[in-house]
Amino acid sequence: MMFNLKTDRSQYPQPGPDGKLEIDLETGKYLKLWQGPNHPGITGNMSVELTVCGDEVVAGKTHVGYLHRGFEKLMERRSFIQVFPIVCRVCVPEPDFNEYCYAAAVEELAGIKVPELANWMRTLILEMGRFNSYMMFLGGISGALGLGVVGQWMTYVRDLMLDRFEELTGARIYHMFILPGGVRGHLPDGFAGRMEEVLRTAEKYLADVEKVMFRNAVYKRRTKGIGVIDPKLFEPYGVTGPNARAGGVAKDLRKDAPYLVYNELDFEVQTGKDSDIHTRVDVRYRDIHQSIALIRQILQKMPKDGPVMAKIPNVLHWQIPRGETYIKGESSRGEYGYYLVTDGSGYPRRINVRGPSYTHAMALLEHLIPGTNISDVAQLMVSLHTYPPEIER
Amino acid sequence: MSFEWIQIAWALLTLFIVINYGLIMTAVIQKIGARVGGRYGIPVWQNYIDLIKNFSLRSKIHHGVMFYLGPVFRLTGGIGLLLFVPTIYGSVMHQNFSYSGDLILALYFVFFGTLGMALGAGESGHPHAAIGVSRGLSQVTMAELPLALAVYSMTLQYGTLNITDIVAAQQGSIFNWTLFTNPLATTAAMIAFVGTMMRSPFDVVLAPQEIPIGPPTEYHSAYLALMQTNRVLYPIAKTVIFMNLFFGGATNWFEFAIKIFALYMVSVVVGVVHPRFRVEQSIGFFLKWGLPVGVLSILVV
Amino acid sequence: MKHFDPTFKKDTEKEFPLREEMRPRTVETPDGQTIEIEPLKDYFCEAPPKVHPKAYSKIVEDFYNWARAESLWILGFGTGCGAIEMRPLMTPRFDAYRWGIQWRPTPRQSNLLMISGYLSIKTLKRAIRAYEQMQQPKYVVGLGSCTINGGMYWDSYNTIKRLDDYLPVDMYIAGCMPRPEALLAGFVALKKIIKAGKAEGANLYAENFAQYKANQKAVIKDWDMPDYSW
Amino acid sequence: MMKDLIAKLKKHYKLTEPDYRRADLTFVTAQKDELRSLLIALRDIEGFTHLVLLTAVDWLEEGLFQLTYMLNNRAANRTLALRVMIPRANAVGDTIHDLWPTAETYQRELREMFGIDFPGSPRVNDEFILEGWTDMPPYRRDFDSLAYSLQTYRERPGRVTHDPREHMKKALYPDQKPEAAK
Amino acid sequence: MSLRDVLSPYTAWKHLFEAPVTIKDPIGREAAERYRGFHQNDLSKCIGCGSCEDICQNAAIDMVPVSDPKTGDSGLRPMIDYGRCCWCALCVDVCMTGSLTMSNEYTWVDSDPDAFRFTPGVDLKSWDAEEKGYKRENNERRLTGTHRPEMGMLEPEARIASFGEIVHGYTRAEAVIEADRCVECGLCVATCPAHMDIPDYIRKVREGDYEGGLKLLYETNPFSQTCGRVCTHACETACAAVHEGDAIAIRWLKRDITDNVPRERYFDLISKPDVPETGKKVAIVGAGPGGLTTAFDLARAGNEVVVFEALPKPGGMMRYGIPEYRLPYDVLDHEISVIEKMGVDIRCNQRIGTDITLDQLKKDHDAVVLSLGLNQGRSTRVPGSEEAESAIDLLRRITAGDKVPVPKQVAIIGGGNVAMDIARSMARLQRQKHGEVGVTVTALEDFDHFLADDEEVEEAREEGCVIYDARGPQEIVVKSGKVAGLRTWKCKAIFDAEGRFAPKYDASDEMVHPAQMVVEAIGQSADISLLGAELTEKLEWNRGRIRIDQNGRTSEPWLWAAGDLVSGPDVIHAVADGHRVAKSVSAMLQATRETH
Repeated sequence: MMFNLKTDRSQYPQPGPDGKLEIDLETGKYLKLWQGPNHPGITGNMSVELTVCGDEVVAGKTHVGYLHRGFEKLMERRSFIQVFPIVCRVCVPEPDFNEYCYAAAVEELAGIKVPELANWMRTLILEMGRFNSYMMFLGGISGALGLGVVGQWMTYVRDLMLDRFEELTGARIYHMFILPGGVRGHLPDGFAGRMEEVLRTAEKYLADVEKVMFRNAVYKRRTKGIGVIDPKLFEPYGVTGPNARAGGVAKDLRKDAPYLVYNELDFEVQTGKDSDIHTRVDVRYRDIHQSIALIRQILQKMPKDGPVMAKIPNVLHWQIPRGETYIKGESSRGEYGYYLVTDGSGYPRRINVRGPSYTHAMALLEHLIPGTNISDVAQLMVSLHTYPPEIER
Repeated sequence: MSFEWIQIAWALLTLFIVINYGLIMTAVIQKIGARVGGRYGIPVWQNYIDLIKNFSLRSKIHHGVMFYLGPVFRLTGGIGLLLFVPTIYGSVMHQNFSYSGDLILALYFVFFGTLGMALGAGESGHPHAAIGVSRGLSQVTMAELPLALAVYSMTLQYGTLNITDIVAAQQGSIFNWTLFTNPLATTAAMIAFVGTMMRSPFDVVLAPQEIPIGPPTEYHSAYLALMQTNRVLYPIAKTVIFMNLFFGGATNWFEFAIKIFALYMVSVVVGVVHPRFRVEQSIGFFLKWGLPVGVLSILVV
Repeated sequence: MKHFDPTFKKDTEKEFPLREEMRPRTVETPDGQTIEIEPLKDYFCEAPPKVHPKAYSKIVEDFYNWARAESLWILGFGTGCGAIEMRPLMTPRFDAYRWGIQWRPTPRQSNLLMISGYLSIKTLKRAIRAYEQMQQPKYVVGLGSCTINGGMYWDSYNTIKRLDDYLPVDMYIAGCMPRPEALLAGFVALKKIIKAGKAEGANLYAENFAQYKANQKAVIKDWDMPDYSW
Repeated sequence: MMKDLIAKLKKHYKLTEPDYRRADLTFVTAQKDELRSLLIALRDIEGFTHLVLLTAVDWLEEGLFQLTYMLNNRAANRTLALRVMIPRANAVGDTIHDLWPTAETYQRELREMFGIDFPGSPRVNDEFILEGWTDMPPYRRDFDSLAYSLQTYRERPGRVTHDPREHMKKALYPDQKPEAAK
Repeated sequence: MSLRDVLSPYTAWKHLFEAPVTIKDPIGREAAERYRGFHQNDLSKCIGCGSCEDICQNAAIDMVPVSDPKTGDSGLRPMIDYGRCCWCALCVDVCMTGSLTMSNEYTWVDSDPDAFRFTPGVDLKSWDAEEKGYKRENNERRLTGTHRPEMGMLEPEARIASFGEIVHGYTRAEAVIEADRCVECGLCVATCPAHMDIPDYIRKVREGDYEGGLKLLYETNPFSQTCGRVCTHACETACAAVHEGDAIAIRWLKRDITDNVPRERYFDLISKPDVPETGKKVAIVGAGPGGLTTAFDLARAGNEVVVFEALPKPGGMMRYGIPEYRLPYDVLDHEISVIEKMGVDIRCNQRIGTDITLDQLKKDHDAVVLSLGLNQGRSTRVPGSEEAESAIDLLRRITAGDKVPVPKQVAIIGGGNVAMDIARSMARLQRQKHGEVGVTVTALEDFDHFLADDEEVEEAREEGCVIYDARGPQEIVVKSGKVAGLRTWKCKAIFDAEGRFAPKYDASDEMVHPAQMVVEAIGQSADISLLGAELTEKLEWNRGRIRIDQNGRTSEPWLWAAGDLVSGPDVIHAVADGHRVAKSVSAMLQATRETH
């Protein structure tokens, strides 16, 4: 494998031992350029402070905190059921993972066994969420490159899936459907049929995307060989999910540490080898097809009837004995996890959300940015698929 | 040709027609682009409302004289370009101020607007504007290179620098168009045309995803309205040159509308379905494809 | 819900002192001058904006208002979760462009600031800056519960509760988050009040500038921002 | 599998009795001064190469911060969480940014949100999430978010609620509660 | 770069010729059937328990008064602040009555930020009648328990064999499950005559803090052990949980506390408060729950209290009216011993008028409290009724250990709890004597309006008693000087149009219940002969009862009245009376002390 890493930074200032990079802007050679937070090219409300020399970026610093609401603090103030509505807000485009991880962590510490059907429903919702998240991603990366039309289509398809979400869960964005103890309801009548229509439409549009984006000469020029992450960096920088799979590391928690009903489903872990932007998009693109197949499988295989809620204690004064646990799952961006510590009271002692964006958009991005072209920063960020709200929570 | 005062009135009428045509046509083209995305897009009269809105804003701030002059220069570039090329061939009314050798003047106006813009935006003090300008200028300059070569090749072919004469030479049959008489030069010019129309894959200047909005970042209110006017006028004026030089010009307003629209659509057809190049990539593209074709066309002639 | 500790007092200056670089101090510039700097001071917009009167003639003003209403340019600045529902609006399903609504990437060219949900203190500062950079007349739409009375984050230490304390708001849209359809309904309602000449938030802001600034300064401690960008 | 590992580690390090939460998840408390060598041993010898997370838990009542270093062995699908207790007063941890560069971010967050210092960690004293924060680190247990919010941000006035029990008492039996008995 | 890569993107242009996928008119587009939109509240179902407010993590809900409180309805209704709401619908899920739901309406825009508050159902909105929207699945309340654990009790066969206590009481696990169901709304507190701190002591059960719970109980009720067994538990009718499932077993949980504290610990936990002696003396006539509660309170306030009881043992109707299988005597003895520990001097076999006069009491004490039970049975006055037994009298004799006649067949007139008590007591005696049960109960009311508790009726049936509803007694058939049976007619209506007691019968539907004994259990009255003619004359009366003010004070300033005499046959009412009177007496004593 050849990795074309632009690591020759000898002509630029070097960071000091404390990691601080002193750049003398007075020389006129360098220019500070801020991308964000009001910036359509980056993946949400965060900003990157770039130091550029001509078209070349010398250094980049990620600035986050624009979306900080102090979730981990707020959760400590809420009872176990009251945490449930706020967890989904941690990550806006793929909220269901928060619901699942939190619910599973509470269930584990409280010793609640979830009914079979609820697990299927949860898997279904997570896959629908993954589909949506990838749709956002495809729209984002094409938008970042100026190929607006793909963004239009993908948002449309995502919107169709949101309709299914709405029908199933009663809300478009924040579904609040996966309660500790199970899920809130059964599938509506005729859901599978309507879902099939959406999947067919999605496949139709994805075929167009294949033609317009992946077989596009300009697109290839813009993405191939750019933003390469050396697989050696995966472990030190905590790279997980599609970003790692694009570098040939076939790790997927759905396979490696199956949760919910993933071990009853057939799917393949998609990998690539070049670890550049193109491969990262491609891996996700192929993963969408896996998600579509998984949704079909789940709807086909899931039990037709049964309870969806386990018996839970009176939620108004629910106390959980002292303990700690960590629940993880493979979100569309990588390993997503909830670390829950309880102290025997009616409130969580501490909840820590481990989002993949946290490692991808901070240390890793700052490592990748120097040496890139100013035009490539946006798509590099998008290709890492980060959602700022889960960084700062 | 002699100059008559009435020509000024006729030229203003031309200007009026072209601006209105441009406002509606760009809206229609936006709608066409929206259709590809699967939606309806803006109403056709939206551009008028936007213009009125921008003129009606109550506050303006400015950053120095050049900041004022930027949009003015740019509009001047657009108007100048239009006024010094014959809009409708054979029409006394819409002949405008076409003199012998006006091709050089026209090419000068093409640059004039861009330059004015660059100066104005530089004055705004916004770092994004400055970077946008430097990146935009280098790319546009590169894109104009094949055009210059094509024009050179064509002047060699027709032996004149007068646009009216060039148009006259193409009358009679569709096969008299430069498109057919000098396809290489046309190709080179069209590459430049697509490159300068500010659309993907060569639209770095306005690329919001890379640098928020580029040079016009700071422009607002009436300044922006001026620039919007220019944004409908200038590409049409440029297209008029291309139409005159390579596609036989237009002998009436109907032909004008059709040809301009068709030519304009060329950049749209390409732009809608492509992401954008990086600056050095597009420069490389022009060097690799535009330049050889241009040179070849000269050699062939 | 846990009850709060009534003995809690904010500002524990003694135990956790302000960082050195945020304190006011005297520095020597390279060219030998000594200057006082106050990093927490807002140097950017100390000067109150001007009140801009309406057009002289009512007919002209009405005509202008019609144009302003029919050409709403939104600053593409997603301050919170609600921004995710803007995307469907820009895309085929809802296609807000049909209503003359467009997104601009720069505040100078925008007329409408959408506060899409909660505002953390850090974002509030940028939103205020963006608002002050916008040209008059300008409008603010508060989106979702968070802008009305704190919403979900009513007990957060880092988000404001009432948007109208800091910026003049013309329209609120309820929801958490509001659906695109509700947003469109909100735009239609906003258009109505613009056409009626009632959306004079910018002048309100100018008239009560001192009060708005005082409110802003009560929560934003650090006003330091790089010029022109964030 | 995890039991073997713990037994092996116990030969060289002082570890408390582990909590085998799940087959693939174990919590164990380590000594602060042994942490670094333990982490290196786990990373380089035992294959725990993936730093899942680094966070803190505030045990206010006991005057301790618990630092949780969660490591994952991807090949064996095992997660080991090391707990390290440090005193709350003068909270200082050992930086591990040279072992995992990504720890830099975690340590910046801990510095800002808990006030735990990691001397030597890059940019650890820079602002991370908060801007112009002048109060105590907000994730500390003695920081009361609601109280702070009430003291800082204005609420929309006019909200009054009634407790059903008190309301009924007021309406139905204003002062019949047997005060004398108390 | 292949030619295909250059050309393939242009295929996107085919969409130009397809119709746009845009929704033509999105404003007001209907949301999905389950969509969580704005709230709806069925005011007639809502009871204002405030569970929605408790669970709301946004503090979006305020309980605001919209009507007057009544039993089991606080009169409050949720007001929702859409400046807070996050549409999580936990309030709908937790709603105790299913009244709160959500419509699928979602559009609400306004330029006034204060407009986003409303009380669903009260402030009318366009979506009030909307059918679609979020409802709980199958209208199941899943966040809090709906059903109480079955109470363990003796099998009918076993319990009929003796007077041993029937109910086992909850196990710890059952008690926790039951206590866990409580949502702590406190609607019950107003309904309890003594206003016990029900949600608080239920929480103590949940937390396992029985001693704390006991202290809490004794703050409002010195007869907690008794009430934990035989209380009429009006609170349970007001319980929020009763609307969907079973009411919280408040009575059993109270009993759970008292059962789980060792008897000797009572004396440590309920110690006499450290107050100075007042030097005042109070006499109480009657050692029933009312009198003893008064005594308990006054003694704890530092007064010297003497209780005069005519019967040989204290307890009043608790001892002589309630059968042992419901309230074992040792429980009662223990209960009273706690009260005595406060320094109360109980003097039994002291009948006023015979052993000591009321004037004497008045002279020797600073205040006198009358707490007379309803110890005389009422008669139906139908032909032959002079041969009938009085239930209350019979029960007393059974309790006292007197020999009572136990015929093979007994007919009982009445449908209240006393009727059930005597029926079941006689059934036990019959079983002991004859080996089989032959009890017939005839009640005037039909089963829909039955006076006795459902469980009493149910248990009586299980024990072999036959119960007829809507039967009006016409004659006690006496043959050769001996009771032979009871003749009844079908009762068509009990009250006339004005609501007065005027039963109408259907003579065609006649039954004769064979019985060698007929017992009347149709109500009791007090024996007020001990007051003496002079005092009777002086006092003000109200329909046969002494008129008292709201503090329990009679028209004579030195005399108070409490218990069944003034508020009907019910332990908890008597306790409430006791507290009220004690407070009033205390206030008076305090006042006199200050003036002297």
